[in-house]
Amino acid sequence: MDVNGLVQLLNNIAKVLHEQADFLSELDNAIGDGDHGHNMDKGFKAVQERVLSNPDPDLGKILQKVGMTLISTVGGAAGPLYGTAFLRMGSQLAGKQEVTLQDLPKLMEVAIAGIQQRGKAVRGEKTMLDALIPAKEALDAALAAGKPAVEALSDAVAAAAEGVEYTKTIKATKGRASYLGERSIGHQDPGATSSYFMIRALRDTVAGA
Amino acid sequence: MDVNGLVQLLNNIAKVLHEQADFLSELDNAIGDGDHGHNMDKGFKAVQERVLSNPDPDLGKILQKVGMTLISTVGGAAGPLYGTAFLRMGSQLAGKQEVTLQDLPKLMEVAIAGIQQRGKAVRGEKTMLDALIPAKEALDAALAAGKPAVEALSDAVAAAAEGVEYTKTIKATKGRASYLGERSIGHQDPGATSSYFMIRALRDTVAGA
Amino acid sequence: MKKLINAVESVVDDMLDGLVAAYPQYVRRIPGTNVITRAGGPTPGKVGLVSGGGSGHEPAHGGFVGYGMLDSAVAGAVFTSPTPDQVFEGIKAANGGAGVLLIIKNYTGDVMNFEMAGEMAQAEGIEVASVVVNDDVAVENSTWTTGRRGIAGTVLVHKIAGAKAQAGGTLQEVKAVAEKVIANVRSMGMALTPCTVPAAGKPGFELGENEVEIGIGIHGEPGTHREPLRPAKEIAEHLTQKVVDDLQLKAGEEVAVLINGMGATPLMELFIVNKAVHDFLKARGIKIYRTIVGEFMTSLEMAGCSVTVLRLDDELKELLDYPAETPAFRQGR
Amino acid sequence: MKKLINAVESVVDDMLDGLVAAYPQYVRRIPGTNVITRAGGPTPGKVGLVSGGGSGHEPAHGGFVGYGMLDSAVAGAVFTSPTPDQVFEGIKAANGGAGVLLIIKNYTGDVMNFEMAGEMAQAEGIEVASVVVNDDVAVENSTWTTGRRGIAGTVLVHKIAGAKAQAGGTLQEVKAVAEKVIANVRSMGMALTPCTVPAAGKPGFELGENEVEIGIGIHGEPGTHREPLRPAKEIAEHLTQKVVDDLQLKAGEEVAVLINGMGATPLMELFIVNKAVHDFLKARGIKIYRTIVGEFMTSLEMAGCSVTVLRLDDELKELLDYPAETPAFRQGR
Ligand SMILES: Nc1ncnc2c1ncn2[C@@H]1O[C@H](COP(=O)(O)OP(=O)(O)O)[C@@H](O)[C@H]1O
Ligand SMILES: Nc1ncnc2c1ncn2[C@@H]1O[C@H](COP(=O)(O)OP(=O)(O)O)[C@@H](O)[C@H]1O
Ligand SMILES: [Mg+2]
Ligand SMILES: [Mg+2]
Ligand SMILES: [Mg+2]
Ligand SMILES: [Mg+2]
Repeated sequence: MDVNGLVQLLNNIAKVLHEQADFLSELDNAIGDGDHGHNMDKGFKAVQERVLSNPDPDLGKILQKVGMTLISTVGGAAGPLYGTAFLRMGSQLAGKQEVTLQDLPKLMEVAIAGIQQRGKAVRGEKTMLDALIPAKEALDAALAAGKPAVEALSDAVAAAAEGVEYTKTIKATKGRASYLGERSIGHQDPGATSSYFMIRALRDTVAGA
Repeated sequence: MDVNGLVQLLNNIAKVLHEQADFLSELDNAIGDGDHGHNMDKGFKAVQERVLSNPDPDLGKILQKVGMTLISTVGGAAGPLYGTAFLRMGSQLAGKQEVTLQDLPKLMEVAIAGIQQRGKAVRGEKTMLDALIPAKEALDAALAAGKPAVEALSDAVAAAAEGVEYTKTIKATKGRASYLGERSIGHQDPGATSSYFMIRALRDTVAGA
Repeated sequence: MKKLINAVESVVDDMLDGLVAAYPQYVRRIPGTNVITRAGGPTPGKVGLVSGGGSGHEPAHGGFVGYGMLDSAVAGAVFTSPTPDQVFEGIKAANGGAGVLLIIKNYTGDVMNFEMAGEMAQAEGIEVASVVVNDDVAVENSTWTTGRRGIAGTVLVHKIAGAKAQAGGTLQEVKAVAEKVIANVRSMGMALTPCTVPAAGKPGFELGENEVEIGIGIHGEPGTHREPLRPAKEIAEHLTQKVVDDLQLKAGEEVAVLINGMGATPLMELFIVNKAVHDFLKARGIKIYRTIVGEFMTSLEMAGCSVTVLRLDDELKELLDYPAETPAFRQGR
Repeated sequence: MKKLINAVESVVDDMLDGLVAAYPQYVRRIPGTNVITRAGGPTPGKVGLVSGGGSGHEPAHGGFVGYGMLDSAVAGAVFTSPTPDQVFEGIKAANGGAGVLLIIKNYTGDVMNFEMAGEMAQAEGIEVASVVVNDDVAVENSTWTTGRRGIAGTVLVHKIAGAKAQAGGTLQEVKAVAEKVIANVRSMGMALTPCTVPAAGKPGFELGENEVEIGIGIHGEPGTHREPLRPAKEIAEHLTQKVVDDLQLKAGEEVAVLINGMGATPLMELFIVNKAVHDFLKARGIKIYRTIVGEFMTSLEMAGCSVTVLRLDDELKELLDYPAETPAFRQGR
């Protein structure tokens, strides 16, 4: 994937988050403060304007700018978390003009590590990590099994979707939803859901859909 | 009229104001702040407790205490106005143990003068004066014509009633109702109405009704 | 009626006790009365300042008792003038031997009850003077009527006359400066929602979801007219225009501005109103020397605001900046 | 939604401008940002104090910028944490060379955004420390959760840490006293009515005419439970009991009390609540050294209140009494 591919991916993410903004905010309304979808939409609109309209040839720079933009526009919890994830992926890709499927596990690893460092959450606390970590594990397994790109990514998407389902069954212990205690059970986590949409957009972009 | 008579009169006034409290407050609600009836009721209840339960042999003292009690319990505009009226009548009767119909014009004169001095209103401004002044004039005329007590007092009651009717036709230029300007026309004045009830109670007491 | 109260009958009593419990360093309550007076008062040799009125206007008036403002504040029942005997107690507690000024809001009941109290005090040898505040331009004035009502501008009279008295002014001087403020202060208010007198249990008027009431007083009574809700800027401009017109303010003049909340208006909204008032005045070349934003003369839980403008000269500026230490208004001592 | 605003999009902007227009003697706005900072700041050699959070809590936080309290306050959108770049601007404006303390309310978003800003500042050579306020006992605490929320107690952290910094404390000392306050302050709130985020246009929850919500936060979210409206005394006692239990307060200890209105509560009701809180504490032999009653950490136009109790020692008492001059809190300088 080159600069054009990355720009297309980020545009696709922006598109799906825009389409799902109301849905994500509604999810957040049930167990948080109802702003997740619109905050993410605002952030990726800013990414389109500030980063994608005139992209850097350096993939690392692009991702770093995406991170900075998300951090300075999204606000709330998701802004710093996704922002940090993109910043870390940007550092990882610094100077690169091309990225391959083989680079992806490492990119996801540093992204997840960034989110965990920032948010101090682990798997099972009803956060975006419950979509991201399973997706990364599924990807690792698929690559170890020598699956082709789209198939491997589809495994990741399926694992993320399962992770989102799993968040319905658990109590939130991080983020705003944790104030609800037991009452958070039964609702799916908005951040896990937006993570799922991003991974799905990656698969769809690679599949050329 | 002796001490017992005066006590009976004041009890009768207390009774009618209690019965008419809601009505008077409703009148006040339309063009004021809706408290006239209950404020007057509260005041005359206090008169019953503090003055009438153990009356002074001196009629002047009784009326002075009534005035003081009204002043310290009624509040608003009516408290000082009626309070002053009773204080002035008390001074007029100082040392007396008996009062006759012949004393009444002078008593009304000092009462009205007190109200005017305190409230700086004249006839025709939609206040209690629009019941009291006509009543006093009717009484003067009846006494000049040599009418007997109950008949003379009935003339005063009729004049007060006419005065109340008259307040419906004019704009308030004193008191809280004056803030309504033209919108006060069509409503009868609560203070004129309570004055009418007091004069009627006097007639009824004298008539032994 | 949804209120944090214990019982309709005890609201004034509980409120006064709660005020004194909170700020014993500034105020005390005279036992057996509804009079709030200075913790250490009266101040010998200082002119005493007494104000008050019906309750329901908190922090007015008890919240303004303290250094640089009032000496006593007398509370009546909700929206009902206190009686003369209560005001008389307030006068006695404020009397430091240099005379007492009564600051009365212009309502027939208030004027008469305070004047009677003044007469009682004079009969006991206390020198008493009084001023009547009538800043509400919503109500038309004429020599033949009761005149304009007294509303939020009263607080500026407390502040400035209080400073003059604290600084050692004589009764004549304190009265004169109070009258100067009254001559130069005008206000106008509006409501987003009505309020409910506890004893009545229902609101004084009804407003539709999209209606506001313009020209309201501070006793829950309806205003001069009703209109659809407009942007804050337009509402603020309308109120300020009325006030500025009545004051005949000209470019180059200096003013103080008081943006007063009616009881339930969040500060966010008052600041938004303030911005519009400032923009309006500045565009007309009127200089804003001081601004005060907050809830000072309220009408129970009414939502809305009033705009007050006071024309200043050097004397008023100096007194406005004089230190004050009261429960509800404090500044650099 | 009935509000004195111009447009949903401009509420924060208009509010900040209105604040600065009202109190230029204390605060200014850094152009192009949502940062309120001291009019004459930064103060060379003084530790800088920075706080902030979503808007809708006015006068928090911009109203507490000034002598003896904050140096900068950073405003986010309504109920949304400000972003790190904005907080970074606030830090730079607060930096007098002696380091900067961030006072953060405990919400995941606030904590992360402020921490990131702190890292940005450190990267530029500014010494930064931070404390996280978590006074709300309505939310249960455990090492495995996000922990308690930060609510009205934050204002006492501003006051006391601000005094320490103003008095010349080092960053370590200021941080230490802020942490002492945090360890000893607890709050709990309730609502009579919900509030409406302007962008949402409808209330965060619905309450019946006779229902109140107990254990609410300051973002319009529902509380821990709902119950019928009871006398103010009972509600106040319930809140105070929870706070006192959590603090494990014992007879003979000294406290400060903050009775905070949620935005639309008239002072009359707050004073009535205060009386009940005082009676409750006194009956338990707890000494009340200072009380503050008013609207300090609000939730838009929500009606209701919170009760905050802070356990005091000599150091905290002295700092609580230290002078302050800000738009929303002033005392003897
Ligand atoms: N500590 C954390 N670690 C990882 N993810 C978190 C954490 N806290 C919250 N989140 C994620 O953030 C989402 C909420 O984001 P958002 O609504 O934008 O923030 P806020 O709660 O500040 O309004 C949650 O659904 C959750 O997935
Ligand atoms: N200046 C005045 N002179 C004579 N009567 C007056 C004057 N002002 C008001 N009143 C009378 O007082 C009545 C209102 O009394 P009340 O409701 O008890 O007082 P308030 O208006 O203070 O609530 C009016 O109906 C009117 O008759
Ligand atoms: Mg959210
Ligand atoms: Mg009345
Ligand atoms: Mg009245
Ligand atoms: Mg949020």
